[in-house]
Amino acid sequence: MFKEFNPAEDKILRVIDNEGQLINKKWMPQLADEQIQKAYNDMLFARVADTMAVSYQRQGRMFTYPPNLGQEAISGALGNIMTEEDWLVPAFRELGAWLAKGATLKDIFLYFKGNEEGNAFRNVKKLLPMAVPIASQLLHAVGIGYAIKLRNEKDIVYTVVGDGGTSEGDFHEALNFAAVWKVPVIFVVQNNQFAISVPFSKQTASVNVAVKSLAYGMPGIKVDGNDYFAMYSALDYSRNYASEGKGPVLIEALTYRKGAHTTSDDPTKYRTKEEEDFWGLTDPLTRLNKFLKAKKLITDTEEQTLIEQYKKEVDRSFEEAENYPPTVLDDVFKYTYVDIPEDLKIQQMEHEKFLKWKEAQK
Amino acid sequence: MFKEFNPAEDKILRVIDNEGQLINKKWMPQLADEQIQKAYNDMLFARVADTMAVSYQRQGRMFTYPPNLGQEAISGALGNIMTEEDWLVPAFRELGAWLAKGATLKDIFLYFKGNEEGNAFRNVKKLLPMAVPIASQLLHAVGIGYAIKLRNEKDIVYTVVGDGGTSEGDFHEALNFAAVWKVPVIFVVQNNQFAISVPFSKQTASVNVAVKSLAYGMPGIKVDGNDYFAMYSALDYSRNYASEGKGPVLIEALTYRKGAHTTSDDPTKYRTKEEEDFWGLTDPLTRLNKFLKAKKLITDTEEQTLIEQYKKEVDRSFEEAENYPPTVLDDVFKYTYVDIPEDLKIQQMEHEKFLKWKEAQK
Amino acid sequence: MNMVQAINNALEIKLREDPTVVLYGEDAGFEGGVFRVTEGLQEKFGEQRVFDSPLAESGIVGTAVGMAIAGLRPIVELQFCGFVYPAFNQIISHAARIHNRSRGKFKTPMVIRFPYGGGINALEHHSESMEAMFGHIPGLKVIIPSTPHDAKGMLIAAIESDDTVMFMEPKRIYRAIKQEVSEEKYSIPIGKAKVLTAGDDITVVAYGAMIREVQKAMVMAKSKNISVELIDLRSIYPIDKETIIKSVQKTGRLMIVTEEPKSFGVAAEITAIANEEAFLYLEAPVKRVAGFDTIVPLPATEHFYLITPEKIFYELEKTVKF
Amino acid sequence: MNMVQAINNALEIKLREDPTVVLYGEDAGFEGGVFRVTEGLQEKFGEQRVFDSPLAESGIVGTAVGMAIAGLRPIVELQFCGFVYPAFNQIISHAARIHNRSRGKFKTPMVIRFPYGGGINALEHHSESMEAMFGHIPGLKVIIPSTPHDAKGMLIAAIESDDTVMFMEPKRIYRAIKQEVSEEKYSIPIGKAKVLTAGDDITVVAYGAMIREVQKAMVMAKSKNISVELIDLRSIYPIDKETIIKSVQKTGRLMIVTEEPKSFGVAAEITAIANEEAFLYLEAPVKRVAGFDTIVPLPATEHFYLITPEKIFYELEKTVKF
Ligand SMILES: Cc1ncc(C[n+]2csc(CCOP(=O)(O)OP(=O)(O)O)c2C)c(N)n1
Ligand SMILES: Cc1ncc(C[n+]2csc(CCOP(=O)(O)OP(=O)(O)O)c2C)c(N)n1
Ligand SMILES: [Mg+2]
Ligand SMILES: [Mg+2]
Repeated sequence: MFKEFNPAEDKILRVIDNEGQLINKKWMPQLADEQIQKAYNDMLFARVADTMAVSYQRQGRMFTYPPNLGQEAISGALGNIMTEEDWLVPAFRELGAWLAKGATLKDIFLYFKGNEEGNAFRNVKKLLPMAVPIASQLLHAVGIGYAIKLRNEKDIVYTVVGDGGTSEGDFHEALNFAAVWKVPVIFVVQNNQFAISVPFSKQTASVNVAVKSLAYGMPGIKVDGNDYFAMYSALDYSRNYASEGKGPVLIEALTYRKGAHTTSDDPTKYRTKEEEDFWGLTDPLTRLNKFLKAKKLITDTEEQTLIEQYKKEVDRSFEEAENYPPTVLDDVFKYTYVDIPEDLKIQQMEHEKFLKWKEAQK
Repeated sequence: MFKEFNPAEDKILRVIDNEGQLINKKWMPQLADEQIQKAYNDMLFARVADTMAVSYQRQGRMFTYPPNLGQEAISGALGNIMTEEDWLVPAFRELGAWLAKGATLKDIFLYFKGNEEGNAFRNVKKLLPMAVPIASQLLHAVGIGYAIKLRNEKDIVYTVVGDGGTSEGDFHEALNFAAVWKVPVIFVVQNNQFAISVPFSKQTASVNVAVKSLAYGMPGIKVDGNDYFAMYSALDYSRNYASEGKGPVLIEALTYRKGAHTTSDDPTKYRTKEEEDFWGLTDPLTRLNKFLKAKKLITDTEEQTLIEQYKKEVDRSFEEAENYPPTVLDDVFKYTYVDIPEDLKIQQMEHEKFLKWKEAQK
Repeated sequence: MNMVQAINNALEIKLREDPTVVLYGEDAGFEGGVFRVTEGLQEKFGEQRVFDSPLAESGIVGTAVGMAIAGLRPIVELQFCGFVYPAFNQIISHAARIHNRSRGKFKTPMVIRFPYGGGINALEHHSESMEAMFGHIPGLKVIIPSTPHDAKGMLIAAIESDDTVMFMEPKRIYRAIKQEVSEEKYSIPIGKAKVLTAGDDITVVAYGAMIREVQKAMVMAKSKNISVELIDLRSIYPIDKETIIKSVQKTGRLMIVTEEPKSFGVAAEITAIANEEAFLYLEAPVKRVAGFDTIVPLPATEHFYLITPEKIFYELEKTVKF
Repeated sequence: MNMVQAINNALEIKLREDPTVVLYGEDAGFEGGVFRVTEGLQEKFGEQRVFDSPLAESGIVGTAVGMAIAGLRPIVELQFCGFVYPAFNQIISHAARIHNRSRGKFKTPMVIRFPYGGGINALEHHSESMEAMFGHIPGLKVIIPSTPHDAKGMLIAAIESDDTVMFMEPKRIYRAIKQEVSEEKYSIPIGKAKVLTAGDDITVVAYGAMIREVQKAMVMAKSKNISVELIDLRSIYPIDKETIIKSVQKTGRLMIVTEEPKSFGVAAEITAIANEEAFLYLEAPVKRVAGFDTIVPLPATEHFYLITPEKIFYELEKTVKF
């Protein structure tokens, strides 16, 4: 696969076209109808949740939130590839992947409501909290990969970063360390064309992201990230490659951030309607929907029913997050250290004294 | 040239072989005999100075010094390519290049005798002081390139880094910025096979350094760095490319650090005699000497005379450095800021008071 | 003008009058920055002088060092104080040192601007106050305005400075304070604190967004007949010892209000200065009102961390009564 | 043993008894490090557990964070204090925060070792003392030994700590002090200072290579009948307030000797602590004897910068006479 889609020639792996028609039989993954349906449903759920998250935020019930609209196929495929034993090391725009790894929507909402407890994902073992400093998480994935290799385990580490993130020094160091150490890490770059307002063309002069793999002596492949099957196929192939001890892989998932960077951003300032329309045609859900319809695996009414059901589920999760008990002073102090310094305890006690005084003033 | 020596196929540009025989006519630069002789003499001078520097250090007359033995062709070629208007942004192992840019041996020795005044290279305009934090200087070269472009000037920026330096995040950021901004910067990687004790194979898994250029969409070429003509040819071609406004170039100069990393290092700990012997055959001076001899442009006696003359010159420069006036307290304070804060002046005054007190105790 | 407008105005003035000034950073060009501080400047001065950079902080600062060496006066924007860390090596090892290393041959007249501080319901890493770290680095100057007027004058001074200046912007008050600000060029010298209110019982030193909080606390203090002398520090380094000491000699008491983590912070430095230079005048221990030595919490919990006027008043009263 | 040997011994003990311990850094594997601190360990424990890394400090620390999350106890070596800066983002944003960010689900039991300090005739960036910056970062512990014995016990405690520990090695005394050091395993708790010499007239707090310089000054002081209580701080954060305060309450005078730049340093923090907790006991201003706020000069000029016993004595006498 890696030879066939040589990134230096800017080849791209695509399996279905914008109309959902199969255009590359060779790389069509062998999936049962139910698997495809499930994938579609997961993606649909993520989209519903994402859209509702944006509107909760608009209603002032949540703080800044980074929309995932248009990028669902990537995490959809990731979700179907990862096992419970695999690690996921995410950035901050990975709603679908978090859900696929088992994170609850309640936790995700809780986090974006400003409570760090939501970032613990306590019910999921090998899921890291979201990392905000761009590209820095990639090195953690490599370190985890090293631990896996040292212990002769079979897990794979999946880690995700944006196109903007490829410019950071940590991207370079992570890929280089991974290749030198030959660790089982799959780097997925969500190339959604923008880093906030900065377009890919101002981010790098390379023909694509995948070609950057050559700098590290690891395979790289550019994939249509809005094509569920292409993503699945690339991830599946890469996973096998990595689990044979051959080392890391770089996957560039070409996609488009249809929404704003975050809810505080206004993309109309820096991109045109034409551009948005062009990418609109590649929408991952529409394409998979067309594919399923052609195979008579879904109808519009079924989809509507699903959406209604998901909306209720999302609302329920949001309510759970809203009803979560408020934080207490101890939450500030409890986790800065495992072994809490005396002085920090005193800072907390003194603040408690102040809070009592304040209470007494009323 | 860049197409012919595709780094992804690990091609290498070489013009003369180890016996000094021309093996690639096409890329043999058109140089007059005197130019070649001058280049040889420059390289010879650098070698004499370098060898003597090591022995001054051994005699305890200088602090740590990083030997250049075996890497003379790279700076020799650089020296003949750079004009007075070009910038040189060096690392710390660039004796030949400093000299070529016009730095005095006295200044260089002064620096390695622990006096920062030597690092100012006051008599040379566009030469930066040596930079110790690995790879960090590459970004300065890019910034200078930006200034040149903004002002529509014609200068070229040459910057040098080691193979170890290619692992740093700053290497990545520098090449990426340079290519996005299309600035006239020529990056020369002195791949001398080692970063202190760490061999190139543990530094990166890529086939070579030059291929890393593909990650940035800039041309890259691997060159026999112990072959003066190949280096000259590559630099000359790259300079023309950059000066046409086409952007940066990455040149990998394959060489071997024949000496120790610095005078505090003992390379026998981490490399074999066989390896040293193998690379010994590629010595840049020997090769050029054989070439010149075949053309009857030099004899052993002439060379001996030159060496004796150079030794005297080096000794003179070293004496100059030794006779340089000792530093004073003011040297500590004078340059930390352009506009010196009051408090710093007070720190200096108070220390002067202490020194007086100390004097009085005697 | 609010502070965003005042900074924009300062940038515009310098871009207009000095062709060596360039301005860049992530999203700082076309879009005008995530806080819109640089809005409209690319339109006015072109893509060559006001532009977006790739997403790499070390790259941003490192290239600025090069530009400065080559005779430009770069102003770079880093998106948040929590994203300055990737650039630390370039800041400490080069921006702060090229002048020293080259013995005055090269200098680095550059400004590193970034918003800092809490109180805006932000994500992790978006609320940090790391001025003490920069103050500790030989070769850097570090300044923080507390009003639109000061922001403009101090930024102009920073751009004109031949040393590297860290210009930290208290984003919490980016738009909170409006003031008459002259459209003319003026500058406020680096290194001078300002006595905002004269008083007798205690000196309070603060800066940035904390000034406003102290002023609120002063209303409470007034009702208890406590007379506060408020000093806006403005410059973290060089630090205006004279103004602080003079005030402490008068009031005999000192409190410092900062939003940074308490230990090893600016407040400790000011305490040490008071101790060294006004020891015999001190009638009570110098009080540090600062952030906890913890990570700044996310919005749901941040109210515990933020320094409130009540907290300031509470400590003020205790110190005055000591 | 000298300090190099003691550290090597501590590493060997932990590598032997705990299979989750791994050790790496630039030249730290095959060669045994530029100071030979890790010499012989790769031979004993194999290339999987003791190894060289590519030349990239952020990569070294960032991968260690990942290893720690996955259950290892990585020890990483950075080559000099001046080369820690490229790793600042990973140290501050992750090593110090993963436990907090994941609310205790993941922790980062890792040690970041590096030599620091001046006095060895080194190149630029090889003589820095940046402990105050690390002390200011919530989530980090920062310790510095002053003897081979302490180095061993403190390093073992650091490796066993579930928090990230910055273990700073005063390279100037790597080989200068020899001591009987037990081959057995022992550990010295993080956060505890040690009274090295009891005395009455003044308390001196120091650490690392400065201890030896203070001890030399104490010989001069003795001849003038000045009795010094010397405290080896050992832990920059957490800082042992109790030991300092108790001593100051007894002596009434305090001097701090550090080789870092003076402003915003450890000495300021200790001054602030003394001021807050022993105000009524202080009979003289707390004295900071520290480096200048300049870049550490190269060898030909460094003698002006280095803190000498004479300088310590000079300030000591003045403070006692105040
Ligand atoms: C080190 C760092 N610098 C800057 C930021 C601010 N920031 C947040 S998201 C973002 C753009 C990221 O772009 P990309 O990597 O393409 O990811 P995307 O947002 O498109 O998913 C920036 C600059 C940050 N979070 N971390
Ligand atoms: C950021 C940084 N890390 C570590 C060092 C210590 N150090 C000095 S030279 C060197 C090896 C450099 O290797 P390379 O880049 O190949 O250059 P060479 O010495 O071979 O010329 C190292 C690790 C440094 N100077 N800067
Ligand atoms: Mg993006
Ligand atoms: Mg090398």
